[in-house]
Amino acid sequence: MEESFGDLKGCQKTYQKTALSQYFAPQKIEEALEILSKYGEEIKIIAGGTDLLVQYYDRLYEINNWLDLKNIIELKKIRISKNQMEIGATVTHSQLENSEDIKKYFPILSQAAADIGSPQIRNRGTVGGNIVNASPAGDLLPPLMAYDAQFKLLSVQKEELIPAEEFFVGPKQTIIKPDQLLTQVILPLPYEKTYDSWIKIGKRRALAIATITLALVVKMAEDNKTIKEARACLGSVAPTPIQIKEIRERMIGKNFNQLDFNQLGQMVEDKISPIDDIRGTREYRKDVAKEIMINALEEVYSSWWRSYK
Amino acid sequence: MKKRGRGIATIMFGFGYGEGFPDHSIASAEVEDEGKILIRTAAADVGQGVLTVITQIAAEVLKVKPEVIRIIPGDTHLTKNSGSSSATRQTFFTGNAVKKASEGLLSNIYHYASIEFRSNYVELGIKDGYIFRNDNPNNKISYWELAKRVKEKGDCLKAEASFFPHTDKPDPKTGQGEKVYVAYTFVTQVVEVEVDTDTGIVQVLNVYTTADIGKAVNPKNVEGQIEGGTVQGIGMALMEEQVVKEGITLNPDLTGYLIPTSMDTPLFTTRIVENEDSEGPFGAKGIGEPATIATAPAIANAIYDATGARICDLPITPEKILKALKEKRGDCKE
Amino acid sequence: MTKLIIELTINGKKKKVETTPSTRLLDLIRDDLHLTGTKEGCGKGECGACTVIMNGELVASCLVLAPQADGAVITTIEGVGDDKGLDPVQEAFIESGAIQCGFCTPGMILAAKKMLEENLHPTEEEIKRGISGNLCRCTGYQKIFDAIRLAADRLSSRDGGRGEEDA
Amino acid sequence: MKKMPKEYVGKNIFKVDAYDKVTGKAIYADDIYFDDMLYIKIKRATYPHAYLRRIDISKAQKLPGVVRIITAADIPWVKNFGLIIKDQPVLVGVGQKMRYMGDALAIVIAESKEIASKAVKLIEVEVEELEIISDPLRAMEKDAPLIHQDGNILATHYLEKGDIKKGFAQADVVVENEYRTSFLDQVPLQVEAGVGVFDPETEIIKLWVATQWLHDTQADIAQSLSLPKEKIRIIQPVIGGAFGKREDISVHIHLALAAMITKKPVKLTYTREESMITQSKRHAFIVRAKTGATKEGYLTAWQVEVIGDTGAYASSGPAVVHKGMYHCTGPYNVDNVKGVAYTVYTNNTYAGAMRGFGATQMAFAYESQMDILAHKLGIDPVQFRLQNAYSIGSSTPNGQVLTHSVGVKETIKGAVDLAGWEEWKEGRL
Repeated sequence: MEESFGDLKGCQKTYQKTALSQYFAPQKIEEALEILSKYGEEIKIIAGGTDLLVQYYDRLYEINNWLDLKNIIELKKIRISKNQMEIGATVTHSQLENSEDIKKYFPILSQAAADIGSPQIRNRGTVGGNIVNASPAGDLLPPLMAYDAQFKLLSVQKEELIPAEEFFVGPKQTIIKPDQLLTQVILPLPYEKTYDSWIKIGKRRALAIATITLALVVKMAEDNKTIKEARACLGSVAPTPIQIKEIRERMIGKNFNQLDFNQLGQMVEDKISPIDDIRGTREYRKDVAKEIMINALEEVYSSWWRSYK
Repeated sequence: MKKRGRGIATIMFGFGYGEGFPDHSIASAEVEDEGKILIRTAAADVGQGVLTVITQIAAEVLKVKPEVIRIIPGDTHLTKNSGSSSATRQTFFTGNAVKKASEGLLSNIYHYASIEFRSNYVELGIKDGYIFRNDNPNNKISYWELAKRVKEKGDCLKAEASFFPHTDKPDPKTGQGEKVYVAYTFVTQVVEVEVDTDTGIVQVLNVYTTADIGKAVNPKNVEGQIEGGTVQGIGMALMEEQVVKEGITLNPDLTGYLIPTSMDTPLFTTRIVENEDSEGPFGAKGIGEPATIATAPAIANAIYDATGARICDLPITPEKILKALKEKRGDCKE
Repeated sequence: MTKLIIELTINGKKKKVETTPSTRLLDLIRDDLHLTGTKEGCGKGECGACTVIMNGELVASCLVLAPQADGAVITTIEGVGDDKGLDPVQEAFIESGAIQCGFCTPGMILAAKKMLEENLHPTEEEIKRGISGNLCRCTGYQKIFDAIRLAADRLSSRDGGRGEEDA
Repeated sequence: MKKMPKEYVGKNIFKVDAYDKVTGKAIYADDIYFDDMLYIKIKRATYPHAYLRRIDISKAQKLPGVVRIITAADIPWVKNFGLIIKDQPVLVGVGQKMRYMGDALAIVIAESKEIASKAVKLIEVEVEELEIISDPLRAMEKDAPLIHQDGNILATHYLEKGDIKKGFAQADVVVENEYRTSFLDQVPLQVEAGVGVFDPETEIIKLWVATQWLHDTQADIAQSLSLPKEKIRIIQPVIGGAFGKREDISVHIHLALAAMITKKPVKLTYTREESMITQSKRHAFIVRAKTGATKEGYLTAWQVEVIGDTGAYASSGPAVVHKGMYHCTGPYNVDNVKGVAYTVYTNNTYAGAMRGFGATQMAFAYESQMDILAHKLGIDPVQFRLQNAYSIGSSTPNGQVLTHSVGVKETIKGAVDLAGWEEWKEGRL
């Protein structure tokens, strides 16, 4: 076999065609899209590697072609543009955890990022990776869904904006096509009167894959009395992260004192159909879903009450 | 709701292989060149610190600084059997073998030094690797100089010893025997937990330990054994389980098999009880295994104290606690 | 298999290494550079034994592809301390009895060092969180916390308590 | 008795190996490299309980970079190994049984880890599946298929002291419960690894590989390979934790064979997954305990039945399970004790030594029993333990009379004192 030596910073043209595997590390999104359009399913995209290298442990050689996003600076940015927050796909969990803007506008996204794995994992793992990996237990997914995130998918042909709720179709399955690249997560900037709560239940206090997670975001109307929007999203209770739509219907237009937290908790318990697995039984997840929903409501209520006073 | 509770557990552990097994350790000590004393042992230091323990014992007996002691790594062709680094036996067995070998070497040193100094043994003093007559401490000779002179006489400064305590094989019909284990270590732990009754999650807050280990050769390392053993016990009590279904392990990695992290560690308060009347070296017994034994039952008892839920199968997962609370079950019966 | 040449700065030295796309940074460090202080305990980023500092960040080298480290600046345990002596964190680990089998120690020391570079006055909780990606099966962590506290005290008194501004 | 102060014993001397460990200089088995070293991977069982009917290595052998693949057919002279009973095959041959997922079928030796790993996947295996016995209670049933020919109950041990009937007759309160513990992995941070070199001049096989007991491991390798002991030299590298897991043979014999046959330096390092599936576990115990006490809170009788799931091979299983039983009363005076302990084969990963060696599982049972009894009797759990605890002259379940060094009461008083037990109790009232 002929050996070929590549310049990682460049693109495919520096490689010889006889090589069995290719490693691309382009600097521009457009170049990445070109490579994707050419290789489609025959290439693996790598960002932080914290999922991919685990999945391919002891068999990395099975991957022939790599597209490394590390040189695309554009994808590493967090910025506010007009009324929305744009988070680049390769923004790391550490960046999310520490970003002042994220902490200010999307506190539970920051908290969820802080709850992921360990410092080593947070430093490498990315928001985009968490999304496209589409684990039912992906920690960032319920908060993103609760904040009404949209995902920007690019291909050579077109640009699409997909709401988080339409993106996930099954465990580790999404609607993203092999020639598409997730480039950005777009979140509408919230109103001032937004209250939220994040709860993660794991089997130990660090390095834990979630047994169950809950993100609750409640937005009040101008009067700060009437609930204008409420989204309760859960992870690890279904094949994909889910929103309990009935909660939204039940809460919108109400005041807090018109709500029965216990009943809302029961509603969450009734609407989910988790499975038994190594991290928890179905019964446990249902029981705990109810309890953490009540706890989340209490937390949201008390932060609302503090601001209301 | 978060509820706190405390539980106690007291354990015993008969250490050494015992039961009539020919359990023994062999070690040797010799004065070697370049200012070192060489200890040969095959005892495996798996992290517990046996090499440090025997360094301290040899240094104590031979009256030299610990830096003087050199231990060769275990090698089947350079060392003799020192038994297993298991059964909590190395401090007791190899510690004794090294102590006896060091004593043998020391007596050789006395023997040849008394020839050099033309004295009786009682007139000799020893300090930091030097031998001198008490009436004239300035006239001294080092172990290494002495070794040279001994070598010229065709002998060497070396001693080998073994420790081979007797135990009895228990009667196969009744398990009865006069001396089944060489000795017993005792440990008591009081554990304080906080149980979240909404989620069943248990956090171990405080662990208070007292251990009767005869004598701590190295107190800080004994504490380290206790803390490490306790955290393994926390794992056993609350999260560790290799799940095998139909012969297949469902969680064969550290993502699925959880051991405690730094975040799962409690605060430790430890007191070592020393009575020094064991047959171990300087009165020492073993702590390796006993360090882990009391923790799981103490946690189970603490969870009961906190919540009234009695769980009789390990690990005590959040599921089991919630289920027991839901069924208001205070005993083992499912 | 395609071969690539990558360049990295490891423990202050520039190195050019031939590697392949499916080589992990961990393999490159151990098998090619023979810096065997970096250990593999699980290969899945769960144990921290393979921890190195890459471009100023703590990473699990088992979850980084070698070509991803092209151009990177990396510190392994062999780059901690210098000819003059041990790093204060290493000294504190020895003095506090934080060493047992030693297999987690290189990664643990790098995690501790990195944490103290960012925060010279960590709380107990911050210490625990700072090393939460590094499993230790022997010590029960307590002596490691003690070591980090000791190193923090020494480092902060050494630079007159200005540590945090300096970091 | 006044003790002379000591110079070094009782002092916090720094660990003698600490410097090497904080600097990364300590050399563990996997840190050893030789030029032209070959890498080994093991093809493992494909079913937990099955006859191997065919093994085809032809595709694997053709892979460039594969140096040699060893199957049982190549080494008919090799004998089984094992800590107490030699029941573990080095390689399962055609017509023989695989008894758990860790059984080795072939040793693949290649120029790189990657090639070895690819080659393992190219080995084709056909098996005749048998009933999988994963539950020791099923294994003990009369109609259960036999995992080893002499029966699924590998060992039965008994304990009898005093008169158990009389003891229960004297009791005012009796509690009876079943306790269960699960399989645990020791999880030493370092996985199994080793390097082997064959010296053609001396015909000695040198192995750098961790073991908790050098000479015992040497003996087992030598008997398995039918070699004199001195032909096996083990040099202990630094060991990355053990906790019982390094008592058993792991990489050792495979390494020795590969070194002998290829005459090249060879390295074998497990993955964590391989380590967990292949190497010993803490036994899962079922303990049925029945304990009697008088209303004044004195223990009168203690009866146990212990079932230890030892998995596919004996390892130190029989010793673990009965040692557990021998500790069934904890450090408490009980005149009447009766017990039976069964060590049972299943198709699970074999169980062996882990910190506490059966006594750990048993303590969960006896200290739970003590707590349950204390609450039933309305006695403070500390007081209940103190009044039953051993002192000089006490006799263990084995009938061993303790003549010295019995500090159990001091430990109870000490822990309670450290914890402020009384204040805590008052604070709660």
